[in-house]
Amino acid sequence: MKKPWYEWIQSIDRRIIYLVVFVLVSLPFFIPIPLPMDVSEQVQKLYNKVEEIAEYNKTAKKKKVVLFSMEWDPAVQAECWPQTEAMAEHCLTRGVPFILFSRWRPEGPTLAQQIAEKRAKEHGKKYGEDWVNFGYKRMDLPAFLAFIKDIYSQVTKDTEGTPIRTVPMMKHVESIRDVDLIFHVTGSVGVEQWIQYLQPETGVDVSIGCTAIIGPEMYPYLDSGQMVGMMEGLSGAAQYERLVGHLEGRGTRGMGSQNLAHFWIIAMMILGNVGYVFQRRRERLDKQRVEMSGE
Amino acid sequence: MHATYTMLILSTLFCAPIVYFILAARKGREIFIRPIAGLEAIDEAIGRATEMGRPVLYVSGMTYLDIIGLCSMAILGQVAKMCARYDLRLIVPMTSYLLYPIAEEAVREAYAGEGKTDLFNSEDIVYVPGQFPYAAACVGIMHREKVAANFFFGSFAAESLILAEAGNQVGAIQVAGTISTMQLPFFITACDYTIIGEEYYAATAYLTKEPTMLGSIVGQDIGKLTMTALIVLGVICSVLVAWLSSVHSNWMIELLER
Amino acid sequence: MATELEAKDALRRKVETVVVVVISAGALLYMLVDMFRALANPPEGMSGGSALYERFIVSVAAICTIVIYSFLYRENLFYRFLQHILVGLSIGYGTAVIWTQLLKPNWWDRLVGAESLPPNPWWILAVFPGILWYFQLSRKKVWLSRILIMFFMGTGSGAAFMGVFNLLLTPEKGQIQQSFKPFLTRVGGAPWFTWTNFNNIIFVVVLLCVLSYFFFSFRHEKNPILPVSSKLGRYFLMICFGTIFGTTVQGRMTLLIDRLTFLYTEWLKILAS
Amino acid sequence: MRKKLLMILTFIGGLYYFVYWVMPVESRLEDTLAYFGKVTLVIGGFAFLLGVINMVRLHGGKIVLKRPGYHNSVALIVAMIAMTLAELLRFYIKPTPDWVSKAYDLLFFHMRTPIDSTIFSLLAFYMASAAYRAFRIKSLEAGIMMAVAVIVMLGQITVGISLTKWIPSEMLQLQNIREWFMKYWNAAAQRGILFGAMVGALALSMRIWLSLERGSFFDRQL
Repeated sequence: MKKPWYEWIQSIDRRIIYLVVFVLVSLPFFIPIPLPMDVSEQVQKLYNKVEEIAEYNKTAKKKKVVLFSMEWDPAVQAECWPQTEAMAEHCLTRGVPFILFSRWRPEGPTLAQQIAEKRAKEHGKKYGEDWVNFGYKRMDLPAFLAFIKDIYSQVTKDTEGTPIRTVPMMKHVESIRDVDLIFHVTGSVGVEQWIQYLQPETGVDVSIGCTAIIGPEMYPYLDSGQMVGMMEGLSGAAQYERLVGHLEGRGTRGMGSQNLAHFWIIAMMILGNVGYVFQRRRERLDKQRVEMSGE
Repeated sequence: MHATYTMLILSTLFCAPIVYFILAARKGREIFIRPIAGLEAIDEAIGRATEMGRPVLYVSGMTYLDIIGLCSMAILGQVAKMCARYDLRLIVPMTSYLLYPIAEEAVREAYAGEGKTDLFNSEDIVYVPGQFPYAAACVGIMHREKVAANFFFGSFAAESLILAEAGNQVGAIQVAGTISTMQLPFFITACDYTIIGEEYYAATAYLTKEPTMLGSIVGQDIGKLTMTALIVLGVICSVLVAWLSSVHSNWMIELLER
Repeated sequence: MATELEAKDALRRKVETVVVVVISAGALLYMLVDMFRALANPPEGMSGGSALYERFIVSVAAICTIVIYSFLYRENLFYRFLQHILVGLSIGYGTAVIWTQLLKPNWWDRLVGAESLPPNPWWILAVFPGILWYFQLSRKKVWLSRILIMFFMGTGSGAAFMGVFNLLLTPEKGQIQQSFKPFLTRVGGAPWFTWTNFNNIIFVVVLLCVLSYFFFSFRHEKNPILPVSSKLGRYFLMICFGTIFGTTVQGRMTLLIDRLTFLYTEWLKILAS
Repeated sequence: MRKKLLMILTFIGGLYYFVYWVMPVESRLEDTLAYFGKVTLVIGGFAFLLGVINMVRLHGGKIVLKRPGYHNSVALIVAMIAMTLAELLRFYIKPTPDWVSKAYDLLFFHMRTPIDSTIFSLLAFYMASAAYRAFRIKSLEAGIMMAVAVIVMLGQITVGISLTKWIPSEMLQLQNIREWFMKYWNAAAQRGILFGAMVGALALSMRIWLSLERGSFFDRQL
């Protein structure tokens, strides 16, 4: 028996769907799609905050520092890499020293180091003077609280084994209060602990670069001002790249492909549901007919 | 930051009811918890599985040994009891090596409690480490065993999507409960009923009738009620600030920040 | 009937084998050509050997990527192999890094003394509590590992008071104070209703309804507000989940875009990197 | 006896931070915090071999017994040793020899990283097939959710944004509607969840700190 159309459109093989996804995501690599992009409020705020630090650093002897809390691993590098890159680019070009550090993800600082090295090479910046890598310190809450109290009690050497006090950049940092912004990049959570334990005591601003998935969860903090800004997913990174003028970054390049992929998902949702609705209606009619004939 | 006086008063307001109700519940005080819609769906799903005579799958996701995991194991115990009562086979894939023995014991005890020790097969508690292998194993079981009901209780990560889709494909009744907010959308669209966020703990308390949990839920409710009252008062104050020219600042904020 | 199915199966297997052979031959051929090209004209400032090695490791990464994608067709041997390699690499890395970046500088150097630090034998004492972790592996003495677990849980719960109240009540930025959204604005000495106030009303109503959905111990029958507000609360939660759903689509697609970017730019060099 | 010991330890651990929180800023505890942190950092770090031991136990057994698929276990162990060695050699031999950094480059940046991110990227495909096969609008709830989801999706892609660029009122353009849902509806609901979770966290810490918790894990084997 021939299948009715609503069953047919519900039974497309999943491999065909996969293939279409692959093709649709690939197409914009070769056929560029125009990208009119507005910079969202959260990204703009984050950018302004870093600019503010840069302005201060121009004249100050003891510079303000940004701490990159690199809680991401290769699984989410697609989003976190461009975010870190955009921020590192901004900090390096505008003379804002930064620290790489992680509590949960051993790979985070290693990948971030690679990013920083690449960007630094282009701008003639040097490790030790413009940034430092604390590396991975597996900290439970007690250790973290001590870290807030006294950085040097928890971090004695950088990843290269250089005693941390002899790294030139660290002359700007006596305590965590000299860090002016936390930039937490993550694919899961953990940013709350900065807000809970660091911010009330020291007034250090917290910001986040997160995968799009956890973006919505951050809005209560953005609303309350506990978080100054956010880069949300690839689009956040692309917007930041636009602000920094780093248009060859991974963020901007990827946005074209998002379009077709999104439309495909919406189309699939509609197709599946149309089939479902008609099938249900037919089933209901059949049932009624059976009941009628039964009488 | 160190505690202010307001914080100390509020912490007493939040914590005292919790401790009081836990102790009261242990002494045998009756405690009411509103019926949770998703739990009726569990009975329904077990009923359906009994009709079809096919196994039930209990998935605990990326749950580790913490409170969420222990709650999941408590719910597993209850589900296993129901399965044992209706002579159903229950399959439980686990991903944490610390929870695995706890799960095995919970199911074994449940079957023994119903006098169906012979129905229990320790090979149905499967240990699969790693997120994607775990998801693949669950999908494999769903297709191979043609499960009639899926239960998802625990904390979930990206694998929720794969699990919910596969369950939908085999036409199983699915009930989910998780506090992982990010995964809830996928369960809501693909499952027959979903227990949302904090409801997960309430569901555990409702099922197990464990006095500590029950008392804690009541105590927490009082805490939430306090919070609601604070917010309502604060909003009223802020309206007054805009309305009356004689009021210059929000009293509630001043009170809270003292 | 059975033979027909078997024949179909055999045909499918043949087609699959051919496809696999063609793809892997293509990839290998490309890899070799690419490596030789790099060897013949290495980029400036690089020896031929390093250039060849560089192209070789890029090809390894690309082949890993393609092999993993073969999982979309069917679970297979190669996929499982790489999965095991991944677990090995990440555990190996995690372990080594704790030594080199945490225990070596913070414990070993303090114990035996390093550059400017005098040796401090007291640090050897840290081993004894540290060793308790390993009783997790024993079935009988597992309770010893609980000493550490419960101790850390205890410190966590003691610190939770600080965490919760700091989050809720930080001066000016606390979650509770920031929920006191004004429903009216004072404009030029008189109360006025603006668009922001409208949004504030939405905010507070949604917040309270959602909060009321999580009340579990009040009876709904005797209460005039709770049944309505908790029902609304569930619908408002759905709106919230809708936004999560939307952003998740973007997040997942980004993961794929990243891998394709790698294949097209760094491996195949179809696009400029 | 053992149970009492655990209870006391848990209580003392919690008490320290509770008192630290309650005491005013100038307390003596302030100075002890850093010492305490130094020691706990090291003690926490000592768990580092657990993962390795577990893997060796699990896969070593498979290799010895030549279970099916044991070659995978061999690969796992070899990869683990290679990665550990690469990191240790890179750290200890200064300046790092060329072959070490090359091996490290291969293992970390060209195997560890691409395999992990590719496995995770499979989700992009699953998303599409799940959208087609599983996401059914079965109820009003699911309907509301899907409607919001579509608006959010259109509001975050460039083509979607240009669809409504012609509308003169900026408020009605898709990206701003998305932002409106995010900033008010979503933020408020998330805050509701957060408040519930915070009270829950307090309750949980009270239960653990005062050892009120009951259940199989806390009662068993002690």
